[in-house]
Amino acid sequence: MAILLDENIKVIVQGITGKQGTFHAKSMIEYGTKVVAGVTPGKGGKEHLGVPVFDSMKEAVEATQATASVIFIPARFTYSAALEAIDAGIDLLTVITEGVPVQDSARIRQKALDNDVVMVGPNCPGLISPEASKIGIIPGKICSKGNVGIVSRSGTLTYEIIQNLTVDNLGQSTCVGLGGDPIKGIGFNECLTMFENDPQTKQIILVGEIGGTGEQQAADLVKKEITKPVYAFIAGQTAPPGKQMGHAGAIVHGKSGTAKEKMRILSEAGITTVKTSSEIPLKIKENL
Amino acid sequence: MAILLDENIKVIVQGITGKQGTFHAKSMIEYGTKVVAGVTPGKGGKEHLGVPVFDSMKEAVEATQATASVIFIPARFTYSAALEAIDAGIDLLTVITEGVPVQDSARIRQKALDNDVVMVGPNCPGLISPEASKIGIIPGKICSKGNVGIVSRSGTLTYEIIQNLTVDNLGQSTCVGLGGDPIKGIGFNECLTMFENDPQTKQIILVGEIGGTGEQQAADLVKKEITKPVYAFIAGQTAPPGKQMGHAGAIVHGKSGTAKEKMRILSEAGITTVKTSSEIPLKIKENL
Amino acid sequence: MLKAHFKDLKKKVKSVFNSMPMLYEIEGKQLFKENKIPTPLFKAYTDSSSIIQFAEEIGSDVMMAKAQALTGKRGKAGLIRKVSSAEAEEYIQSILGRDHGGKPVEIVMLEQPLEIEKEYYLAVMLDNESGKYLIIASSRGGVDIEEVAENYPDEIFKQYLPTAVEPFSYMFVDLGKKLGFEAKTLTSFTNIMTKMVNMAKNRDLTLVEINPLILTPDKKIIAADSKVVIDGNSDYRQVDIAAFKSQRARHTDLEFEADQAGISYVQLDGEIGIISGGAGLAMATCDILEFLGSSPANFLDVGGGADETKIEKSLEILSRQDIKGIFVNFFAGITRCDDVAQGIINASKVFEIKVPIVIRLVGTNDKEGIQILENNGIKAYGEMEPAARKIIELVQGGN
Amino acid sequence: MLKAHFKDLKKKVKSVFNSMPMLYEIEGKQLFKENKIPTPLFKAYTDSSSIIQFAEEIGSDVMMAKAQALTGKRGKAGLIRKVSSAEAEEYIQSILGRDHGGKPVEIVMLEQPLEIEKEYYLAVMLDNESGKYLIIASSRGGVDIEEVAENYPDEIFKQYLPTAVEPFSYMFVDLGKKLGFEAKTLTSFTNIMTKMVNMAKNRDLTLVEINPLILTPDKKIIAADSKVVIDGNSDYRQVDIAAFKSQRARHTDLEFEADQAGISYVQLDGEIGIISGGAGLAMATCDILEFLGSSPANFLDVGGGADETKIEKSLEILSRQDIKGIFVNFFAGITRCDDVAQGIINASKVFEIKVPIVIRLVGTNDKEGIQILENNGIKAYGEMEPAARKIIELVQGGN
Repeated sequence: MAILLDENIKVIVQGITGKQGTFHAKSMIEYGTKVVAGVTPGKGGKEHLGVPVFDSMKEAVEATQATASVIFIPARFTYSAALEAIDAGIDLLTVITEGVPVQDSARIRQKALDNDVVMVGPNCPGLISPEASKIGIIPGKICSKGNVGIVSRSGTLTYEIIQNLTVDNLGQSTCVGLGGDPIKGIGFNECLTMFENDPQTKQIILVGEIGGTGEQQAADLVKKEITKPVYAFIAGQTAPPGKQMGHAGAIVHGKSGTAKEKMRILSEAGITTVKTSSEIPLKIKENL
Repeated sequence: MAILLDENIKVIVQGITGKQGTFHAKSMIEYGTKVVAGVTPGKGGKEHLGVPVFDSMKEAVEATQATASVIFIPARFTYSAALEAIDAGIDLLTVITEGVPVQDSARIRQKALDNDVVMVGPNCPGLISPEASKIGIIPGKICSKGNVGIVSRSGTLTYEIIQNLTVDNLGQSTCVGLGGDPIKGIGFNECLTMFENDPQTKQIILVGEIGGTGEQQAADLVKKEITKPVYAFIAGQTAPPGKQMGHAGAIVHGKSGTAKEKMRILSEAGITTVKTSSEIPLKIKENL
Repeated sequence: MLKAHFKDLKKKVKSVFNSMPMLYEIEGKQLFKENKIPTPLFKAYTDSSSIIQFAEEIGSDVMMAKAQALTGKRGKAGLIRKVSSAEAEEYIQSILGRDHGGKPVEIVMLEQPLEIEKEYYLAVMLDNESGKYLIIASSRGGVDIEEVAENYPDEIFKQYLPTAVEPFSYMFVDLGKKLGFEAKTLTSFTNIMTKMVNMAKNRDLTLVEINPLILTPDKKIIAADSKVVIDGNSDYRQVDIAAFKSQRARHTDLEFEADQAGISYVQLDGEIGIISGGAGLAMATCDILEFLGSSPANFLDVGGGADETKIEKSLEILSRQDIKGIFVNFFAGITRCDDVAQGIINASKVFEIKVPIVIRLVGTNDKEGIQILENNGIKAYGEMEPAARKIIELVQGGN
Repeated sequence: MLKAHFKDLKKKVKSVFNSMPMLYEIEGKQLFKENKIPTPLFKAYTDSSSIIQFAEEIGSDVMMAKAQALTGKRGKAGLIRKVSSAEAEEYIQSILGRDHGGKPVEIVMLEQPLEIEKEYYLAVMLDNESGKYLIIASSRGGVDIEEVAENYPDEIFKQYLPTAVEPFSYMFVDLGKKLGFEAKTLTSFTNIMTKMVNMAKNRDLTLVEINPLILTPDKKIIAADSKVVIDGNSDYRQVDIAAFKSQRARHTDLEFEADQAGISYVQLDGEIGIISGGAGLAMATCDILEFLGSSPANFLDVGGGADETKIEKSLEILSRQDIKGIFVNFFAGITRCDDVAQGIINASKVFEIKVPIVIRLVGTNDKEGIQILENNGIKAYGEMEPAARKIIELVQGGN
């Protein structure tokens, strides 16, 4: 089953004719993703990578009935591209782009919520259900199909963990890279709930970072509602104390932003926390 | 019964402590309208005209459960006041203010539609159900209770017609002044439908002006759905041809904006049209 | 449906009494420039040196000279011509001051001539019925668009856009394709559309019309004309637009003076001056004079909530018009009859009212108003028709 | 719930790696002024004549002199003082150049002293969890607000506002009343709130904090301090803000240089320089060095989709740092391993890499990347931990 995407999901690539769009659309197609269309305004009617290109998302969705789109568009145009995807009736919106103004992200997020669109990102690696489909830039060859669900705030770090799992014969159900930006689409909790309800997923790995409060909320949810074993790794354990978002940030977030504090809270919620990413497969195997 | 307002409607006056607000709130109270609160930011907690004043619509609505508000606020602050009233959960919003930027009116109108608020105005005299309640500035003493419903795009002209009716012992159920601005809240058709469904109303008078297409749409509705007798008067019959809203306006409205054309279309729909306002009572009496 | 309505459009009335004033072409294009909507290079003519400068600027000896006017048909009136820089001065001098639509030409615009591959029609208007922006476009531009609407209704495309929605290029792709744009011109078009809607929103424009919008042989899209209508109610927040020269030019001097005082005043050519409150009643006042065999010398609406000063000012304006009588007709709602009466009395103390005056006064505070008039020996009427008959009788005598 | 979280806030980590830079107080107040949020009169100190001028301007011989710094506790560090115009020059010279939070004081602001009736705390932040503006306010301002939050949680008021909503005064009446404002001060407060939210929206500010917001004895509300955090991702559309002096000051020279090249680089004090891609992996790279008994000399994230140039630039930056070894650690997604490899080779041709280097290269196009390295006699690791052990071994020798 996996979550969010399976082998049938039809995907449109926004910005398919750009350098990044071309490279990663190709990689998605090679992985087996049903990339049914690309969108680049002014390039409609052409073919690119064997896929029809449209001038607008509306046309692309009408022609292909795709339900997902992935954005490879420069940051300053991402807001418009995301709104276009939502207006076109997409169900799953993945924004790979880095450097999107946070206010834009906040507004995209709100519009996605208002329209029941699942938004992943921005500044994220996307998602993959091994041997079924990938949306985004997670290197397909490090993945293998299995029953570990991964949800992560980090991109490259997730690859690290996936690879370790694959090497140790622990395949994955779905890996979701949430993105590293302060304001983003879905978070840990949405994914934890989906993994809990996904028959394929037997264990869940949560990859966090310093800052924010997503991990703490995840701890709350795990304590109350998640029955499957959860493992967690937090990056930035040795990071020096840095600037905070003023006192307002402190009032809202308290001291909960450190890796140490996050790991403590996660442990208290019954989550197995590890110090280095390579420990994860070992811990999972211990518990099998 | 009447339409839109009866003796039980609770009304808040926005801008009650201003010159216009004071004068007309007093007149509304004297007429018997249940003016339960006034709103002037910064003057909350005081009393004015024997009515409690609040700092915000939210407070006023919470304290009084009023369902209607009327705005006597300078044009540049009307947009905010109207949004405040809608946010506070009012059902009937009457905007007396003249000179509201049309884009503001368009946005208020949209927000009213989105929230199922009946908006009357801007730049309108308001409404009155004689011997029950009045909201706005229609002089109460010229009205008498009866079974003629009036809906009008003109303010002062409506008074003319009401007075003629009253003098001729033709009382009114409700008189609605829609306002003279190009973009406004409810129009002829909403009122025609309400009058059609109102047992008290036996005849309907429609007062139009040159420009716009509201009268034509009313003609369509009357032809199809209104069974009660309708009388119409159009102001501006001798007005010289003037500027039009570019060719775009012509494309949208055609030549339908002249009084002559409007009267022709209304007549064709079975509506009794008259040349001067004083003819209306005569025509009604003829048909009784 | 479109077809049925396009017979006699030339004379269509859209209220002389509206507050939706038009800009000169050159002013509209200044707004286009501010909003990065491509226009030909242009410049206001000041003197012969401006012609030389402009020829250098555009790198061509040939330029368009366009008289600026608020009424149409400039081409047919010979007010637009392609001229060489040598001819320009003489031509411009010949059209400066020439009457067009009752106004002398005061401004001439110099403009870069364009090579044309195709002409389009494009308009963004704030639509009264829907309360939304309505975009109207056609690939049959450059001609009388109303005739196109009549003869080729399927080639007029419309799109609505709520005023609260932020416009983006993607919203106009469909429209652009219907017009036949593709590839690079498609994105140029959608960008222009986005800018036009943003301009309309930010500048409180109720109409932005471009006819023709030109596609050049090198595939550039350029606004070759501009018709921009502003919202007079927004003057307080569009101060620079409200100060454009066209805003003074659209009035006679008296009209302008009235406008500055917040009075809607339009000069007509009848015999009886009127003062009224409310556009509807003021129009009905004009109408009744006509129906009873006289004619209004003006339309005058003091607006809602007028005070004594506005009444005084109105009488003062009428006193400078050549009229045979004055008909004051109020059915006061937000205005107060005592203010009206006091204004009349005040005015009569400041200057002599030389023609007969009949006053009809009803509504808010009418008792107080009538009392004020009576104290000054003036009788007020309670009904409009008898009052109208009286003033006509006074003006026309026993005829 | 609030209470539980406020013990040890001083050292709270909010990622050194974020792109949410703070402004100097004086820069924040310039934005306030632009947005008509009342501030005391203020001026940047330039030389002794500016002191005299300012004293005249404020009509007082007494003024505040405030060192501008990006870290807090200026008061305790003696960097803010009320001085007479006679004392000002000497005091300012004594603090200019003084180290505060690792940076020398470069700018001093002169400010009009205020009479205080009451102090408030006010903040508008773009809240990460909700994606909305979060307004936080308290009538216990002017002190350590986090202690207030701990000791008087009921006196901290919060209000959320969606980013897409246009703010209006009426939305802040409730909040103003909770803070105890009434009558004229209530409308002043709601106006200030409206302006603050508009400023945050229009200027892409993620935090606007005023502590204290002052009520003067004559009932004026004035922002006596400013803490403004901007969104680095919006630099392209907030060009003037991005150019503020604080934006350079928050970096060391090397950090600034890296930032200009689009590289997230933070100087640390360990022995091994790192180059990585992705904040998470870069942090994990730092972490693993620590866990294995070494220490990172920096944090360096080339960002997503880095090309050869960025890799070259990263190596060039490290070459100017005092380090014992370099650990390049990539698990490429959007970045491509061949670009990384090529960047390393290019760099090694331009300047000598004098310390041991260990490269770990996996992910997109890793075969091509490894090939490029091998062609140049460099071996690449496939896993992080062995690679980390190797570089530590090379750096620390047999120890």
